[in-house]
Formats: sequence, structure tokens, C-alpha cells
Amino acid sequence: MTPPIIYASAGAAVLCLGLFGFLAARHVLRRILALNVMGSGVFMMLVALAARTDPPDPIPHALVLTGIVVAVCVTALALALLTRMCRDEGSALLPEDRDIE
Amino acid sequence: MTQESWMEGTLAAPLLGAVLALIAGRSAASAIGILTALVGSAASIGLAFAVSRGGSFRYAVGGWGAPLGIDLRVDALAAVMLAMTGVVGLCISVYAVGYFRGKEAEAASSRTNTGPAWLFWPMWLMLWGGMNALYLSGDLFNIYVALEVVGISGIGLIALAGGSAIAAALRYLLLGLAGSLLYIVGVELLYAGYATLDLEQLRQRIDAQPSTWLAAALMTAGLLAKSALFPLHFWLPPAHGHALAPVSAALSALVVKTGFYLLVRLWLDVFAALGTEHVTTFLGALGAAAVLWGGVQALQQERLKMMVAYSTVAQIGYLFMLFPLASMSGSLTGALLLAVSHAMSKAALFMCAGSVLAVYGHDRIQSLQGFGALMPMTAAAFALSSISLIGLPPSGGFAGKWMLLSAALAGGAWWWAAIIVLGGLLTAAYLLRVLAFAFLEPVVASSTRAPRAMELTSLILAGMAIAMNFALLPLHDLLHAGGAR
Amino acid sequence: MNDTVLNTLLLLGPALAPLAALPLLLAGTRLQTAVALSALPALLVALLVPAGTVDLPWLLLGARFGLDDTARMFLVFTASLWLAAGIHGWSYLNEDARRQEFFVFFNAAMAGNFGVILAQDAASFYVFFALLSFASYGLVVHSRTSDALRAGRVYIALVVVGELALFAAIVLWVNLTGSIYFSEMTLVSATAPARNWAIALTLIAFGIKIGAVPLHVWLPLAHTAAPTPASAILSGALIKAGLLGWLRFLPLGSEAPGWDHAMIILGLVATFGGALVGALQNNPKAALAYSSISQMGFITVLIGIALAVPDAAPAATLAAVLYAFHHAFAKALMFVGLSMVGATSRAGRAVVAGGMMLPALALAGAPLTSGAVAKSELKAVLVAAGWNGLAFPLSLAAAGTTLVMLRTLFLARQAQDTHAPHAGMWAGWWLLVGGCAAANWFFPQARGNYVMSLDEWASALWPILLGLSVVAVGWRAKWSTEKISIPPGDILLPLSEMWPRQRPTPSVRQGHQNVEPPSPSALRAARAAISWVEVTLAQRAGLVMVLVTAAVVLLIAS
Amino acid sequence: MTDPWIPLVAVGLPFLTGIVIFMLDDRQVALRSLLNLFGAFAKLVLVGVMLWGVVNGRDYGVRLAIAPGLDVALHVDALALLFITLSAVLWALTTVYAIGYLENAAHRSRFFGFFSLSIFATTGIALAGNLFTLFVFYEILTLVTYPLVVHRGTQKALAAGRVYLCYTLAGGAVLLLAVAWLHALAGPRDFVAGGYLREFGTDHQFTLILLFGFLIAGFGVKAALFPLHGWLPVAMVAPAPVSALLHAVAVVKAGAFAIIRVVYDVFGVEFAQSLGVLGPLALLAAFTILYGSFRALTEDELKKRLAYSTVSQVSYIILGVAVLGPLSTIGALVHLVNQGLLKITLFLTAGNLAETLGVHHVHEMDGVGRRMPLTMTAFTVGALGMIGVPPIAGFVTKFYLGSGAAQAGQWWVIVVLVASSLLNACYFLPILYRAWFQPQSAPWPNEKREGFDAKAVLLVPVLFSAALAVGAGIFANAPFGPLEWAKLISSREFGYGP
Repeated sequence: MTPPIIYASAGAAVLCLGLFGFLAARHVLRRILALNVMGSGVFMMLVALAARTDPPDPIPHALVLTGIVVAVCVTALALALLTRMCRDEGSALLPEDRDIE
Repeated sequence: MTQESWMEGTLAAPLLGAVLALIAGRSAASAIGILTALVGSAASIGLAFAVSRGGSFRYAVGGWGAPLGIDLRVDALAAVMLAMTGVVGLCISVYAVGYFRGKEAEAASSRTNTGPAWLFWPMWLMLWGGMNALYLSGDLFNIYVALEVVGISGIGLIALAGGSAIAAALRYLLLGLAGSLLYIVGVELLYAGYATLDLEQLRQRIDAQPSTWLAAALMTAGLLAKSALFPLHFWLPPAHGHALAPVSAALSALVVKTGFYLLVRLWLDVFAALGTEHVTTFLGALGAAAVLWGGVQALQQERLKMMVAYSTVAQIGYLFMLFPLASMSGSLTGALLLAVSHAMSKAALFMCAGSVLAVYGHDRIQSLQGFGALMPMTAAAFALSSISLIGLPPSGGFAGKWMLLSAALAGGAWWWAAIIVLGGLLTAAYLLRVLAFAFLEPVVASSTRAPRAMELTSLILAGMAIAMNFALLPLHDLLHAGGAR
Repeated sequence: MNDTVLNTLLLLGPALAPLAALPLLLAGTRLQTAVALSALPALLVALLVPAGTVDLPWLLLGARFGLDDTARMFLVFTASLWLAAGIHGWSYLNEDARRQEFFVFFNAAMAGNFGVILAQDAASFYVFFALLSFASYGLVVHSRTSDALRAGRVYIALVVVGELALFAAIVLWVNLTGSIYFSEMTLVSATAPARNWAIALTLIAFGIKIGAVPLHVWLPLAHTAAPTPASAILSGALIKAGLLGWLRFLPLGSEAPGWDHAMIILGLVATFGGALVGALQNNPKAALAYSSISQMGFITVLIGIALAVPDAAPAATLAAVLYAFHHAFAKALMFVGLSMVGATSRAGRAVVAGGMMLPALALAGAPLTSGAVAKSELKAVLVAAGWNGLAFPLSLAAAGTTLVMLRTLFLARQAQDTHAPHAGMWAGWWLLVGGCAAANWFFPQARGNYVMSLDEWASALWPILLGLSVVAVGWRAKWSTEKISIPPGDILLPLSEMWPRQRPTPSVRQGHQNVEPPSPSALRAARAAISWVEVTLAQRAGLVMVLVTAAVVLLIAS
Repeated sequence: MTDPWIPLVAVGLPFLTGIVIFMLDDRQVALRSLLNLFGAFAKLVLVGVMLWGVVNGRDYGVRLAIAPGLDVALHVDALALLFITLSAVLWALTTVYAIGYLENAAHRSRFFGFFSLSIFATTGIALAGNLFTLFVFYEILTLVTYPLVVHRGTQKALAAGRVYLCYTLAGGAVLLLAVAWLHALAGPRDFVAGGYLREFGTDHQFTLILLFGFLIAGFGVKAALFPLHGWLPVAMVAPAPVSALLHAVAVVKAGAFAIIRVVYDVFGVEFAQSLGVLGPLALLAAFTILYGSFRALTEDELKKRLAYSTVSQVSYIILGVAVLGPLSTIGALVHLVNQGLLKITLFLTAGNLAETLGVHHVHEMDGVGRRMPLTMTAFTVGALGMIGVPPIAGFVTKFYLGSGAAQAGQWWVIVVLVASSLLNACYFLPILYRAWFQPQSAPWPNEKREGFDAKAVLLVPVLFSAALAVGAGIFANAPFGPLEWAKLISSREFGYGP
């Protein structure tokens, strides 16, 4: 049970949590958060991947950095759209989910 | 000019243009947009020619080279997609100029603020650049980045329309994000297994083992979501249906092809080592389902743009029929030609829808009577692109379907053939249903006319879709000279 | 080349002359009169031109026209009949508003008639036969009275049937004999496939024209309805075309088991039946029509014998032609005579009466008339063929003829058709009288027995006397034909029923059953289901992605 | 030596004419008419050149590769010439007629544009050198004739157009399958007299029979074979010249012509016989003949009656094809021409009646013969010709069909011919009777024109085509007549003359 393995499996667990959240949640904000959780899981796994070798493999780091940037952009865009939707339509649910409750 | 410079042009021009347009702001955006479009398309076409002469090649940006640096590489497959993007992109840009001029006039007349229309240009050029990057990049991570660029700019473009487009954009975003996460997980599993991201090296190293299977599965699922293949298509119709006309055109014609392109790369190239025939059959089956489902849905629609959007769902399905037939000669050529001519005709259709909206103020199919007499060019464009979409001769759509059909029949897989033919009939049903109203009398009187640029570009694109009928042979030569795989 | 042109002119010209003359109808009154003479070229050709044929390969299916003995005989009496009828008719219809129209049909039919005679190949024959048949319709319905139109309907229906039978017959014969040229049609052995069909169709096709029982129904109606000169033509020329058809197509000179007896029987039925029914008519034209039916019965018998006894075929055919020749003039004269009874001057009436007696006697077969010669020829054939048994019944039939003739003369005396004949009518009438009187001089081989032995006199006379006595008895017994008359067209099948009535039908039925949309409720249900699936997919997006992933994994693993 | 230009021009000319006409404004009547006439008569000249060339043993052909092993091939052979000559002549007639018929109607540029395009497609079908090309132009024909059917733009017209598309596109789909399958099976092959499938011998029996069925079904739609004829009577809403063109030349004939190609030049009639597919085809055709005639009996609307008569008449061609033997082949081929001439005459006269007096139904035709003598004379010629009354063209066909049947020992065909002629008489003669021998019973529904008969420009083409129909009968055997060509083709197909 080396640290990388632990990190990796933890990341996998986080990923699965996020995935579950994404499946379960209807509220768009929750979904966005869930996706971010998933992202974090992915990055953890990447870092763990880098740590397998010594010196650490640079590429996964590069990927993580890029990934984080992307994730930030997307999240920002998502939140912007969400607020706009709430303003326009008064609901934080996607149309197909609204009629359910 | 050298091959590399073509490549640099193809990649750099749109991205550069996007930044410039953003800086220049409302006043000069469209001018910059057109200029960029000209350069970019010229570059990509030049690149295609270069490939057809010199074959595929790689280019290490900044001389770093893999694994650390970014390697660009282009082969016939990529070249075709690039050329397609270039040509259609140029037309879309020209159309957009006319479109937004009309919009502004409208806004000026009826004080309705339709958002900062000029933002279309930076985002559109960014989208374009993203697609080019995607086609040019030779390793999985660059592809991921390109996918995100495409996704983000695409979502922004959809949101431009405001109103119910916002929700659609959001749905698209959530699904796209989930998709790219699955994809990146897959990537990292592969990296864990083979310590490389480069497609070439992967192809050589890949072997059958569970983690690889999982990786392949995750990436496939993610890409299916992005390319809106049934049953992951549901986000597409509202998104494409509510976006502005040029945006819908770009998304339906070009963006959905990226996912398809990557899947082709992966399953027909990189993952070829894993026993793939079941997967290809699966993808084909999904495609078949998409053809039928999309057709039925399109038949239900009352609004023109929604109908066209659902027809995209169906047409994507056609492309995926390539996978089970890939082993047959000519199938790849056919599928590619189908993709190209679909890009042209679908873009043309959305442009027509835009022109109709501009003239009629709505796009309810039932009340479009006499648009043939009112806007003959648009009607002609609609008719021509319908022909290509249905797959009636002579047209690119026909040539492509013919190749797929004969591939299926040569392999004795008559059920694929049956689906292809049946889908054609469905397509005919929903497109000609609209077309019939072009002839209905009496013609409703309308004062507003669609800008010539819009009608003309749609007609030109539709004409190209027809002319693609004769592109089969050059395409075939290109693929076999350029060594697609 | 040149003499091809000349031959064409001589051998096809007569048939085309009547058509060529039609434009004259548009000319001034004096020129128009020339139309009445359209038959002259044909007559001249018949009398002067030597036998010969001309081939026109580019025409129809390779046409051939020519004069052989049969054609010449037919052309002689047909042409003179048309000529006389034309001259007579022109002035007969003097007051008629539709005279031009009448002559359009008249000349067309004339052209058809001559063409039929001159044609030497099946196709041309078929062409002109059709022309003759269809054009004659115009003659029948000329008066446009309801009777005329009804007669026309019956006539045209039978014509169509006849045309189709003829078509099939021609196809079969050409296929069996391997040639469309009469001269090259080989005799087909009785065993050849479909030969019986061919014979049957031929009998039907021409039996209709010739008025063979039971296809005769049109004849009394048409003769009654048509204007007198037209009736003369119908009875004199048209029905003879049927005979010509038989001569051209039937395999005379080879066995036709079954058919021969059938024809003889039918012929006898016609002779007696025609005579009896004719005797019970109240319209002189109808009576004459029935007499024609009965007379054609004799010819039918002859053809039957030709089929029964191949060796006797030539003689039989010749006899048939002679009989037709004689009957043509006599019957035509009777008809035309009916239109002359309105003569004003006493002398005129006397002459007309004489002019009625002559053909009447001839038809009854009185000595010194063409009838006697024809009948003796007929008997000679019977003897030669060894069918003497038929001699007596046929003589008895002559008695029937006498009855019909007396009936006709009686009816003619009180005929209503009484406007004084014009010069033209006289001219035509005299022409026919001459023809009728001189008819037997045309029979080269008949001159011999023109002076007849006593028993021949006897055998020619007793039927007439018998007929006279029957009439005398009937006279005393005050039989009234009003009680026991039979309407013209006796056994007329409900042919008119076969005429399609205009049934108003929803004519778009065909189309609409194809554009029927599915019922709205079903459509709504389908829509609902589809949209449900769509929404569920959207709600369970993540799940779908997971499932797809799992599926792919499984598929690779498998 | 093969000369590529003539066929290219022959196909391209109507295409360009059509495109240019689309550009024109509706009001440029003179220019458009000029273009139309130019196109029509230039085509006539071209056809003349081709006739002359082929007679002098020249070979016209051109091919363009679409994909490896997939060519669009145009080739001029005798059969093609027969069809293309017919279409060229009748196109010229119909063009003249249409110019007169549609003057001051709406959307004329559109109409004439598609009109030319449909001739472009027909020419392509005629000259097609292989099944693929034939299919391509066949589908084009479907598309370009649709706007003509719906030209009036009424709901009724649209419904008719829908029916038309339902049938033709479904047929096209089946066809696509069949053609592609055959292509996959036999590889790229050109039409060749005697067919090229015979080399399969006894392999793929089932598949070939299936494909034959598909091809017949696909082409049978346009040829209006029995279960597939539904569109034809409905398409009658189209303007008269369209009905004339569709029913006499372009669509229906294209179907029949294609079937001829399939049977003779793809399967080869002997091979088809050995597959045992000709018998059913013959039965189907025979049934269609009788069915069409029966339906025609009950139709009161003139054009519908004519349409059903077309359904019946076109199947004569197929019947002739399906009956093995040179004579019936001749009958079929020559009927291709004769039926065209007769039917176009009938439809154009119907157009005259509608245009001049507003007469659309049979029961309105009492005494019309006196009002429009020339038109009705032409009509009479057409009707009698259909019945098969000599010397009008129709009887030549029937003679050869009958002889062919007798030659093949299939006597029942003769029965069918006779029966159908009887039915023809039953639905045509009453019309003639009303027109000529009945007095006018009611005022004309909508008399648009006083004076003698119809407009000259409407009258001349009608009379001309009627004259042609009579001529084709009287001078049937003349050199270079349709019959001559038919014999030539038949001897080519059977290797021996009739």
C-alpha cells in the first residue's frame, strides 16, 4: 500500500462520489459541484500517477494544471449560464426536470 | 509555401483572429472575422492539397517533440475534415455578416436588445480554431484541450441567442463536461498503462487488458455524448434548434463531426489491436437507432429549426454505420463523403431556416406557404440540400450512401443496407413535407426580404453538397495516397 | 418504278378516289355534284384494267393491292352499286340539311369497300374493312331519330366485336400460314394448333357483316333506319364484303371438320327463318332486310359445302360469288325502288312498278332472270358435291323468298315514302335496272344454260307458284300480319346493355386511400410516447453515459 | 471511334436551358419562349444527327468515373435512339403547346425550368449506358417532375404530389437497394444486348430472382404496374401539358423503358426466362391491362379516364417484353412510340377542351364535336388508335403483340389483347358518340373563347401529333420508321430477325 496507490484509490473514490452526485442531483448547481468533485478526483489520480516514478513524471503535472484551468473556465461559464437561466425562467432546474416535483 | 506553414496558418489564423476580434470589439469584429475566415479556409485547403501531394506528416511545435512538446500531425483523414471545416466555415462567416446586419436593423427598428451580437465573431473563430487544433493534434491530451475549447466556445455561441437557448446551453455544458471528464479519465488510464499520450505510439503499444478496456469505454462514452449519438442525442435538438442560425449551422455541420472523427481515430486506428468487431457493431447499431429515432422525431416537429436539428441526430447515425462496415473497401471514403456533404447541406438548411425566420418572423412549418415564390433562392437551396440529405442522386449524400450501401451488400450485411435505405425514406418524408409548402398558394405577402448574402451562401453550400457527388474519386485517391490508416 | 406508280394509281387509286373527292364538298354546288360520281374510277378499273398486283413495302406492314378474278367480280357490282346509289342519293337527300355529312361517311365507306376488294394482304384488308365498318355507322344513324341511334348502337357494338374477332383471326392466320399475303397463305392442315379458333373467329368476324344467324340482329334495324340509298348499299355491297372476307381467309379447299355442317345448318336456318320472319314484317325495308338474311343463307350453305368437300370448293366459291353478284343488283334495286313509288305521272308509276317486279322475280329465281342462273349454278354445285339432298329444301326456301317479295310489294304500294323522285334519283334507278337486267350477262360460264330445259323451268317456277298460292290462301283467310308480326331485330340480345352508362363515381377514391393519414388519436399517442422517451433520456443523462460505458467494456471483454 | 460530344450535348442542352429559364423573370415571355423552342428544336437536330450517325455505324458514348468501378456512362444504341427520338419530337410538340397553354399563368419560369429538366432526365434515362446511370437519372426525373405535378399549388395538387412522391420515392428506395446489390454482385457492367447476368448460370438463383422482383417493383412504380399505379390518376391535377408529358413521354415511359433495359440488357430475356420470372411479369402486365381498362370505364372525369387508359396501355409494353420472342419484342418496342403519340394527342386535346370550353367531364361533351371539330378529330384519332382501329398506329402494336403471343404459343395473351381492346372501345366510343352524334345538351361549363375551335398554338401540336399517330400506322413499314428500329433492336436482342 504505497502512497501513490492510496492517493489513486482515494481519487477514484472521489470520482465515484462526484459521479453519484451527478447522477442523483437535479438542481443544476449541485450538478456543477458534482462535476467539480469528479474533476478533483481525476486530478488526484493524475498526481498519484505522476508520483509512481522518481523523479516524478512531469507530464501528469502538466495535464493537471491544464485540466484545472479548463475546469475553472467551464465552471465559471456554467455558473454564469445558471444565474442567467434563473433570472429569465425563475428556476434552477433544467426544463425536463421541472415538472417532476 | 511549405507544408508546415500551411499547418501553422490553419491553426493560428482562427485563434489569432478570435483574439483580435475580441480586442477590436463591435466596430471591426465582423471585418476581422471575414478576413480570418478567408485566410483560415485558404490555409486549410492548401494543407489538404499539400497532404494529397506529400502524404501525411508530423510537425513538432517549437522543436520539442513528444512526449513533452506538442506534436501536430496531419493525415488524409484530418486533411479532409480540415478542408471541410474551412469551406463550410467560410460560408458560415459570410452568411453571418448578412445575418447580423439584418438582426441589427431589426433591433434598431424594434428596440429589442438581442445581446451583444458582435461577440459571435470571437467565439466563432475560437470554435473554428479549436476544431482545427483537434484535427491537427496527434496526442490524446491536446485533443482533450481542443475538445474543451470547442465545447466552451460552442456553449457561448448557443447562449448568444438568449431565452430558451440558455437552458439548452446549460444542458449541453453539463453533458459535455461530464463527457470530457470520462474522456480524461480514460486518457489517464491509458497513460498509466502505456506511459504515452501519442496516438502513434499508443497504437503500437496497445494490448488487450481490463484497464485498457475501461479506458476505451470511458472515452467512447464521453465522445458519444459530445457527438450526440443516440441515446445521448437529447441535448442537441434544443441547443441547435434555439441557437442563432449561423451558430446552429456551425454546430450541426461541424462540431458534431469532431466526436465522430475522434471515434474513427480511436476505434479504426488506435484501438484496432483490441478485438473490436463487437464494439463496432454496437456503434453501428446505435447509429441505426439514431437514424430511425431522429427521423421519427424530425417528422413530429412543427418548427423548421427543430426539425433540421433532429435530422442532424439522424444523419450522425448514418456516419456511425461506418464502424461495422469499416473492413469493406470504400466504406471509409463513403462515410467521409457523407460527413462532408452533410456538413454542407446541413449548414445550408440551417441558413435557409435563418432566412425564413428573417422573412416570416417565425419558422412554423405549417404556415410557410409559398416561400418558394417569396424567396426562390432559399427554396432552391433547401431543395438541393434536401436532395443531398435524403441521398438522392446526384449528390454527395447519394455517393456516400452508395458506397456504404455497396460495402454493406458486398459483405452480405443486408440489414445495414435496409436501414440506410429506410433512413433515406424517413429523411425524404420530413424534408419534402416542408418543401411542399414552397409550392402552396396563395403566397403570403411579406415586405421584408432576406439579405442577398444569406440566400446566396446557402444556395452555394447546397450546390456544393450536390457537386460532392463527383468528389468521390478524388477523396478516394486522397485517402489512399495520404494513407488514412 | 414508273409502272409501280401507274399500278398503284390503277389498283389503289379506286379506293382512294372517294376520299380524294371529299374536298369537293366544300366547293360550289355544281362542283359538289361530282362527289356523287366518286365510284366511277373503280367501275372503270374493274371493267378495263387487266389483272395484276402492286407491292408497296413501305405501306402498313408491307401492303399489296391487286385485281384477281374474285376482286374483279366484286368490284364490278360493288362499284356500280355505289355509283348508282351515289347518283340516286345525291338528289334523294336534296332537301336534307346534312347531305354533306352523309356523303363524308358515304364516300369513306365507299373507299373502305373498294379497298377491301383490292387489298391482297391481311393488314390492308383489315384497314379498309375497319374503314368500311366504322364509316357505315354514319350512314345508319344519319336521320338521328331514336330508332336510328338505337340501330346505330347495335350496329357499332357488333362492328367492334367483329373487328376484334377479325384482329384475332388475322393474327392467328398470319401465324399459321406464315404470310400476310393472301396469295401466299398456305392451306393449314386440320391438325394445326389453334386452327379451329382461327376458323371460328373468321366466321364470327365476317358472319356479322353477312348477317349470318345469330349475328344478323343489326341488319333489319340498320336497313330500316338508314336512308334508302344507304340501305341499298348496306344490303347490296356491305354485307358482300363479309362474303369476300370468308373467301379470303377461310381455308377453302381443305377439310374443316364440324365447321362445314355447322355452316350448312346455319345457312338453312337463315334461309327459312329470314324468309318467314321477313314475310311477317310491316315495313318494306325490314322485309327486304330479312330477305337479305335469307339470301345470304344460300351463300352460307355454299361456303359450308366448300368446306365439306374440298374438291368442290372452287365451283362453290364461284357459285357464291355469282349469287352475291345477282343478289347485289336485285336487292339494291328493290331498295331504291321503294324510294321511287312516289312517282307522280301514271307512266312513271308503271315504270317503277315494273322496276320492282324485275328484281322481285330475280330474287325468287324466276326463269330468264339472273336469279334463275345463280340458283341453277348453286344446284349444279350441290350435285357436284354430292349434296343433292339440299336441292329440295333450297327450292322450298325460294318459295319463302316469293312470300317476302309479295309482302314487300304489297307494303311498297302503301309506302309513306312519297316525294316525287328527281332526275338524279331516276338516273341512279335506271342504272340499277340496267344492272339487274344485264346481271346474268356478266356470268361468262352462265350464258350456256341461259336457255333452260323444261324441267329446269319447272324447278324454277314451282316455288314461286307455291309462294303465290300461300299468299292467295292467306288473302282469303284474311291473315293479318298486324296480329302475328315480329319486330325487326327479332332475337336482339340485350346488346344495348353492354353499352357503358356514365356511372358518376367518386373518382379520387384511388388517390385518397393512399394519402390517408393515421387517425389523430393514434398519432397523439405516438407523439406522447416519443416525447416521454426523449425527456427520460434527458433526465437520466448520467446514467445513460454510465450504461454506455459498461456496455462497451462488456463488448470488448467478450 | 466513339464521339463523346453529341450525347453530352444532348443531355446538357435541356439541363442548361432549364437552368437559364429559372433565372428569367416571369414576365420575360418572349425570351423564355425563344429559349424553350431553341432547346426543343436544337434537340431535334441533335437526335437527327445521332440517327444519321448510328445508321452510318458511328458510335456515340461517354463515361465519367464517380468512384473506382462506378461510372456514369452515356451510350447511344438503337433502343436509346428509339426512346430519345420519341421524347425529342414530343417534347417539341408539348413545348409549343405549353407556351400557348400557360400564357399569363403564374410561375411560368419555374414551370418551364422543371419542364426542361424533366426532359434532361428523360434524355439521360434514354442514353444511360449502365444500370447505375439509369438509376441516377430515374431519380432525378422523380424530383424534377414533382414541382410540375404540384404546379397549381392548391391543397389538392399538394396532396397529389404527396401521393406521387410516396410511390416514386418508395420505388426509388427499393431500386437503390437492388441496383447497389446487383453492382456488388456482378460488378460494374454496362448494358449489353442479351444481358450480362447469364454468366451466373445457376448460382445466386434466389438472389437474382429477388433482385429482378425489386427492379420491376422499382421501375414498375413509374410504369404504373398494377399495385403501384395509384399515383397516376391522382397526378391528373397537373396542367394538361404536364399530363401529356408525364403520361406520354417522361415518367411512365421511363419506367417502361427501364424495364425493357432490365429484361433485355441486364438479365437477358432468355436468362430471365430460365429464371422463370417472365411468366409472373406477363400475368401482372395482363392484369394491369384489364384492370386499368375496367377502372377507366367508370371514370367520368376525362383526364382520369385517360390516366387509367394509360395504366392499361403502358402494360402492353411490359406484356410484350414478358412474352418471349422477337415478334412480341417488336410489339413492345413499337408500342413505346405509338402509345406515346396517341396518348399525347389525347391529353393535349383534353387540355384544349378544358382550356377553351372548361369541359373536364365526359358528360359535358355532348355535341362538342361541332364546336371544336379539329380538336375532336384529333381526339377521335387518338381514341380509335387506342382501341387498335387501323390504320392508326395502335393496330401495328397489337398485331405484333398478338403474333408474338401466337409465336410463343401463349394464346391467352391474344384473349387479353382482344378483351382489353373491347374495353377500350367501351370507354372511348361513348365519348366519340357524345361528341359527334349528340346535340349540345348544356351550355359549356366555362367558355373562355369564342370563335372557331381552340387557339391555333394549342391546335397545331394536337393536329401534328394526331397526324404522326396516323402516319406511324399507315407508313409503319417505311424505312427508319419506329417499326424498323424495333425490328433492328429485336434482332440485336435475339440474334435473329423476326
